[in-house]
Amino acid sequence: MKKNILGILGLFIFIFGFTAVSNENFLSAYNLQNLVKWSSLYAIMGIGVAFVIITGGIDLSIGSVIGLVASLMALMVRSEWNPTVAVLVLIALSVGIGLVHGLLVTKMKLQPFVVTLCGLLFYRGISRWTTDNQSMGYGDTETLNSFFSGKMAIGSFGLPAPFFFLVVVAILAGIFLNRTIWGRYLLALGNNEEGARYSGIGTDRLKITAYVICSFLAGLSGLLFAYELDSVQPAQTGEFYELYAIAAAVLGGCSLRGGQGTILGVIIAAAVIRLLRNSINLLGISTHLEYAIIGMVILCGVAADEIIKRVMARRRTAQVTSAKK
Amino acid sequence: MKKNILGILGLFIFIFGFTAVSNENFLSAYNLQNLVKWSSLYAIMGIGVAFVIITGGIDLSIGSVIGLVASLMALMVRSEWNPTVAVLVLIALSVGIGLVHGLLVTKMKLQPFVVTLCGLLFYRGISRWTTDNQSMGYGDTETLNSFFSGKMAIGSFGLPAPFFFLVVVAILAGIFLNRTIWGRYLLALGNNEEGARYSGIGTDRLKITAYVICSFLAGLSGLLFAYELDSVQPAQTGEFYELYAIAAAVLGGCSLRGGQGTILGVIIAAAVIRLLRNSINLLGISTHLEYAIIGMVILCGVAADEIIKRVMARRRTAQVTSAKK
Amino acid sequence: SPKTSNEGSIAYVTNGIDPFWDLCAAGVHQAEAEFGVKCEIHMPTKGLADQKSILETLLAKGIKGIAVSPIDAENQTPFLNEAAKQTVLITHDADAPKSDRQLYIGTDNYKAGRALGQLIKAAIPDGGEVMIFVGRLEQLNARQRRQGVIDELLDRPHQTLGQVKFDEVAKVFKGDKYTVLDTRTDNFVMDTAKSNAEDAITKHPKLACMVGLFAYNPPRCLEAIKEAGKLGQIKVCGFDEQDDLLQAIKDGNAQGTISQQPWKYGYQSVRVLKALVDGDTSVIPDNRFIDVGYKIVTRENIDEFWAEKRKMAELGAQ
Amino acid sequence: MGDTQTPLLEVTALEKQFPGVRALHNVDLTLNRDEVLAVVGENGAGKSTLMKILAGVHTSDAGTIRIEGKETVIHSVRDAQAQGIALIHQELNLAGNLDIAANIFLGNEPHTAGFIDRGRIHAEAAGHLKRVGLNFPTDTLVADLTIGHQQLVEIAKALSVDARIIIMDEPTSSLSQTETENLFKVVHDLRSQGISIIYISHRLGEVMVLADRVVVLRDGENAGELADNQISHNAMVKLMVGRDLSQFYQRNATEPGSVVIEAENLRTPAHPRSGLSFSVREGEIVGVAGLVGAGRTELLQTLFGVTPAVGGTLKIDGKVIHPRTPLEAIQSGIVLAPEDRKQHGLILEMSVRENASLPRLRMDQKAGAIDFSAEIEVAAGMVEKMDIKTPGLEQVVQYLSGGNQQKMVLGKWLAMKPRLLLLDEPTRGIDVGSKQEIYRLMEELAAGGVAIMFVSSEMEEVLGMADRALVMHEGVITGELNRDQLSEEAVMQLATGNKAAA
Ligand SMILES: Nc1ncnc2c1ncn2[C@@H]1O[C@H](COP(=O)(O)OP(=O)(O)OP(=O)(O)O)[C@@H](O)[C@H]1O
Ligand SMILES: Nc1ncnc2c1ncn2[C@@H]1O[C@H](COP(=O)(O)OP(=O)(O)OP(=O)(O)O)[C@@H](O)[C@H]1O
Ligand SMILES: [Mg+2]
Ligand SMILES: [Mg+2]
Repeated sequence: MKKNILGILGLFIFIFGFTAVSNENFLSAYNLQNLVKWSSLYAIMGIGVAFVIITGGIDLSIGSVIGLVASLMALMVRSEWNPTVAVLVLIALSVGIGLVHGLLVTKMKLQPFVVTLCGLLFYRGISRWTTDNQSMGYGDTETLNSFFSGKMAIGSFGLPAPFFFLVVVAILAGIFLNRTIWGRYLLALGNNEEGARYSGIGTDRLKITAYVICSFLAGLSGLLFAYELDSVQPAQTGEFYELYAIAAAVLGGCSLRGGQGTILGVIIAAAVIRLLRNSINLLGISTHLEYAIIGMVILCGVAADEIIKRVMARRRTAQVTSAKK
Repeated sequence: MKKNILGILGLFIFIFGFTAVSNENFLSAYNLQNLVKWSSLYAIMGIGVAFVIITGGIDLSIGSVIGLVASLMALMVRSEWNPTVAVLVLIALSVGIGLVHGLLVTKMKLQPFVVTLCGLLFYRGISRWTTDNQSMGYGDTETLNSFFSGKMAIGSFGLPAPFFFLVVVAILAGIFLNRTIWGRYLLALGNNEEGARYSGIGTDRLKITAYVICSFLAGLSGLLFAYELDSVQPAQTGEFYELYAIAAAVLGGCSLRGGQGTILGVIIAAAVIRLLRNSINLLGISTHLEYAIIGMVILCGVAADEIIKRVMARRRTAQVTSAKK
Repeated sequence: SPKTSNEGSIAYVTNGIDPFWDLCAAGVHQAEAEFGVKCEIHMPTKGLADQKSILETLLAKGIKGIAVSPIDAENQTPFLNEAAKQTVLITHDADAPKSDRQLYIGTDNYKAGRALGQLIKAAIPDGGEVMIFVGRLEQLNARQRRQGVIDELLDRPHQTLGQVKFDEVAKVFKGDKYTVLDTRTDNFVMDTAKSNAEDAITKHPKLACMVGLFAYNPPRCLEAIKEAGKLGQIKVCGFDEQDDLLQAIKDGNAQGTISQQPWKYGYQSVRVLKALVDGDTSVIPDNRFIDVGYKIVTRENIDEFWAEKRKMAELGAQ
Repeated sequence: MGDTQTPLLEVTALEKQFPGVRALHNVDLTLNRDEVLAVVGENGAGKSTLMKILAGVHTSDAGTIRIEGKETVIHSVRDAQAQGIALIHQELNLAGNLDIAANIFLGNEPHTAGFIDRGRIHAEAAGHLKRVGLNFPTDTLVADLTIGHQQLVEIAKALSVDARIIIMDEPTSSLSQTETENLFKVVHDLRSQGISIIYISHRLGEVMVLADRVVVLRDGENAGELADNQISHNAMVKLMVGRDLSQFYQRNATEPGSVVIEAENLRTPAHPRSGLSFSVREGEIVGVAGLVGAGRTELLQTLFGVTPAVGGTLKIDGKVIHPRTPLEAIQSGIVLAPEDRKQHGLILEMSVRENASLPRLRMDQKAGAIDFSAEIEVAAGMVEKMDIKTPGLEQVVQYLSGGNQQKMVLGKWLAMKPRLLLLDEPTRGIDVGSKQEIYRLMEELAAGGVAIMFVSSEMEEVLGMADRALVMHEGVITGELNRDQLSEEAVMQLATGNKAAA
């Protein structure tokens, strides 16, 4: 398992080193704080979708769920809901969305791609409709603001709130996936669903859990993004994020065929994607080239990973053979 | 196979009837011409991605390929290339893109989702960069204009050029898929790649062909869209189209697990998606709700299809029982 | 038919979905009440293809008048001419001067850009480094605004709208006092908008002023500055009228903004369409251009402006 | 413990219906304490379905299940586990991405509050592995094991559950003699510990050795029962197929013709250091014997171009070839009926017609167009010649019984008129009737001048069908036995790497 991380870690170190050498300001506290903040936000989404990907599914609705949660939060703030209640209601909504996805996938046997593609369209539509597509802010909810987007000073370095969320989410996710029976069941069912079922594992329930985790983390990200940006554009907030989340998960070692994934890998991959952007901006590369570079680097990363795996497999074969002699 | 089409055909007839009754102008020649035109454009993309989906793959880069081809065409027109040469070069480029996707998927064994996601980012970046992200037109290339977006009058009804392209593409695709050995091989490998390989089928070459067909049709769509809209926005043209194309393919009976698909189904599904939009606009429903409605209808369509399939399976069971008595 | 139907006899078509357009919608509603017409509002989701098919549908429906903000005016001209044959057609926000549209309701974005340039000069009278942030540079209004800002800061001569020459993107422009560093685009992705601002602060420690050309850009700049602890140190100037920006102007954290008073687009469009549909051509001025102008909003007039915006926002939400 | 008179398990009037198939009708079954009960029947007789119902994978449509006289409903695998029923499935159901220990305890991990007790899992797994005779570290990934080894892991998994009824659905289908004998020991052990076993196998020889009683199913219904002293090969066959099957192996070797295939120092990627040399002649049937993991499958796959050779030469009819893909191999006249027929042999979701014609399409095409009439002719001819039981040419292959599926795998190659036919475990999981037909076909083909190489883990089959046998051990051909040298002892000696005996 550990091998999966090597490629992406190498990529991270390479870009990090390259940018640090090329631009003196890269290592400034302010820049690193921002890098940590955005990486954390992306990583939380990535971890969510990683669970779904491990079951062999996919979730394209993440960005729209983020937009919906951010939009509704703004509406609620405006209607002077109690902030805590609003947050709880929205978290419950996210969980509900995941539940619906899970039920449609397991009980109705619809394809995850289709279910969540419809979700992508539907939640976006609902965001626009309920808010009349007005951008809104979160003006006066100061406690929530510092909870979701505050900073904790450690020397001159201010650790951003999303980072703490990430730490909690990552630890829980890591424990869940690697130390508990449910995590193991998830890995097993992602590899061989029938086999898992024959072993007495409630595969449907676990799959639903994966979708719930994913939507829950998308909803949480929605709140974090909302308070980070302090504003929501119902038609735009979160658009396209699912692709970044999936890219992070896959680059971080999840196979879309299911059954494989590490939390640490996803986090590093999310950091790589954000780092790339930061680097492009700091190096003053044309803003128009940004997408082209990100696409190219991800592809190279994945290809390098594949090549490393193959070389290792060949070496393993050679070892087995020589061991037998 | 025929059963797969029933659900979507029913949906089409229902929305068509409903809109025709609700709005008197729906059946006007002008409106139907436009409906035919847009449906044809979507269907051509859908047919392309259907080939890839049949192999069990996916292509997320369609929209970006459309944007790239449309952008480069505009650049070439501006630099006064010979229009025919420009078209041929761009078609060759599309084929080349498909070839690269296919090679990466088969020889490098990278996941189609990842390869084409990187393509999505990369080609979009290249479009923006080469054009400096400026909107451009296709001013003086009159022959190409009438070739790609002219109309042929049949009584008061003007059949739009994309429709003729669709007819040719659909007939060729239908023959290829259902009448030639390669179509059969494609279906076989989509169902069981290893099994197909053991039967002496050159699976890699066929898969590459599928990606080539898909990118080729995306490139063709790029030209059709370009001349239909007479303008290109490098950062925007074609954005999101891959999702509509995939939705059309899936709604039209392709399974993302591979091995299944009908050309006719894809065409009808593309028409349903366009029809929905037309209907929403004609009925004057809030544009903010548009996405929500499309998402909901696709989901219902897919769910209804699944239910029909189940009922049929159950009926089959019942028949066997009574036959045995 | 569905409850949400807003079927009307005239239509107001935007170039996309943006809060800006919802403020325009406020003007539409205002005029609807005043002139007793019903106006459909259509916002194409994804670009030109969407806009075209919406226009086609409206024509199919036999709509009596359309006000449209063309996405690519120059190349859409033939199609707009087709439309003008079938209905009363006017343009708003962006013009298609070579088309047969009856008239254009809008502002001169180049001039507005120059006004923004003057705001910047007022913000950093001693000169310094300026950086521009925008959603997309392919939109004509974005390019015009940007050019206006650059020309003003470099004290270049005035250009005429419609013949503006645009400078390339990845280039630094150095004037006597002011340096325009770079223009970063974010494709309407909010986190990119913010991180672009952050990265600019990181990269250019001597940055003196951040300029946001689209509504959501200035607030993102403000947040980045605030988190960098440089509030007041780096000035902010912008376009449009998002609440966060208005608040910052009020608090003295931003210099000011250029508002196009979007509701005026909506209001004027409906007023003119209604008249034209009724056969009253007296609303057409000789130069076929109704300039709704722009408003320079600074600390002086912020309260009055904000009050009006609030009123309009409420109306737009109906 | 309790009343010894009431049977441990009693199933009455069980019914089960699948879409389009009535799998079980009015089936009764009793299992006593300390008993090894064999259940036999042709492919598709309903054996696995019955067992899956007992294990909670399927639910029955009607009928009752009593355990120790108490009526019990089994709705889920968990229910079955709670009743102490463990099933070793016919198909492998392991998670390849997990290690051996994780697989053995999958669904039954010792845990506290959900946290897996890893130490215990690995410690206990090692014990279970030892019992089934598998010498791998418990943290070996299951994906790295051969099918045979995976099957041993499945067996270990069933042992790990504290069960009183263990059902084994064709546990030996991928096992060779040694592993099978090891399993027999395990079964005897279990019975002596008071655990009852239901044992399903198409290898009737095993049934005779192991079973205390035999229940026979036919077409989803009870066809009869044989008590300990009645069990014989013929009696079982008669109940299964409803008639006598005489003369099981009918190899009448004729003088072989010219050399068809000749390998010299051929090196497979799995065992790149050992060169394999052998030849097969026209009309010859050569068996390849060896233990699980000896490299036999690899050898056939290399000949067929699936895993291209890494060295050595291969000649067909004297001409040197280097097959790099199955297509190239087929074009040189080499065809393979693979070991894993569901994964490699057939396109399960396609019809009989489409499967039958798949390799031949290329030959009957007209400018790429499928010749539909030729296709139907080929398929119909094959169904008739191979006597494949199917309701029609459009039947989806998935719904055919295992034996008929295997006949399809063979059949689709016969139309290609191969020079060399490679068969990997040709009768794995196939009932006696179908087995006999497959032997008859091999015989016919050999008589027609085809060279045949077949891999088999079933000793009887090798002894009965081979004109000559190659025996492999850890990737090396340890010896070659002519028909008059062929004996169980000779094969076993070579298969365990003991060259001296040859
Ligand atoms: N899930 C299923 N769906 C539909 N039909 C099924 C299913 N499982 C089994 N069948 C059918 O039920 C019948 C009994 O199958 P079963 O697997 O029980 O036979 P079996 O006796 O175990 O045969 P074999 O010896 O080949 O393993 C067959 O006709 C089979 O095709
Ligand atoms: N996927 C794999 N990964 C690692 N090693 C493998 C793999 N497949 C096979 N091997 C090794 O290759 C060798 C040959 O395996 P092969 O399947 O060819 O044996 P076999 O004699 O055909 O056995 P069986 O009777 O199980 O078919 C074995 O030592 C096995 O451990
Ligand atoms: Mg069975
Ligand atoms: Mg084998």
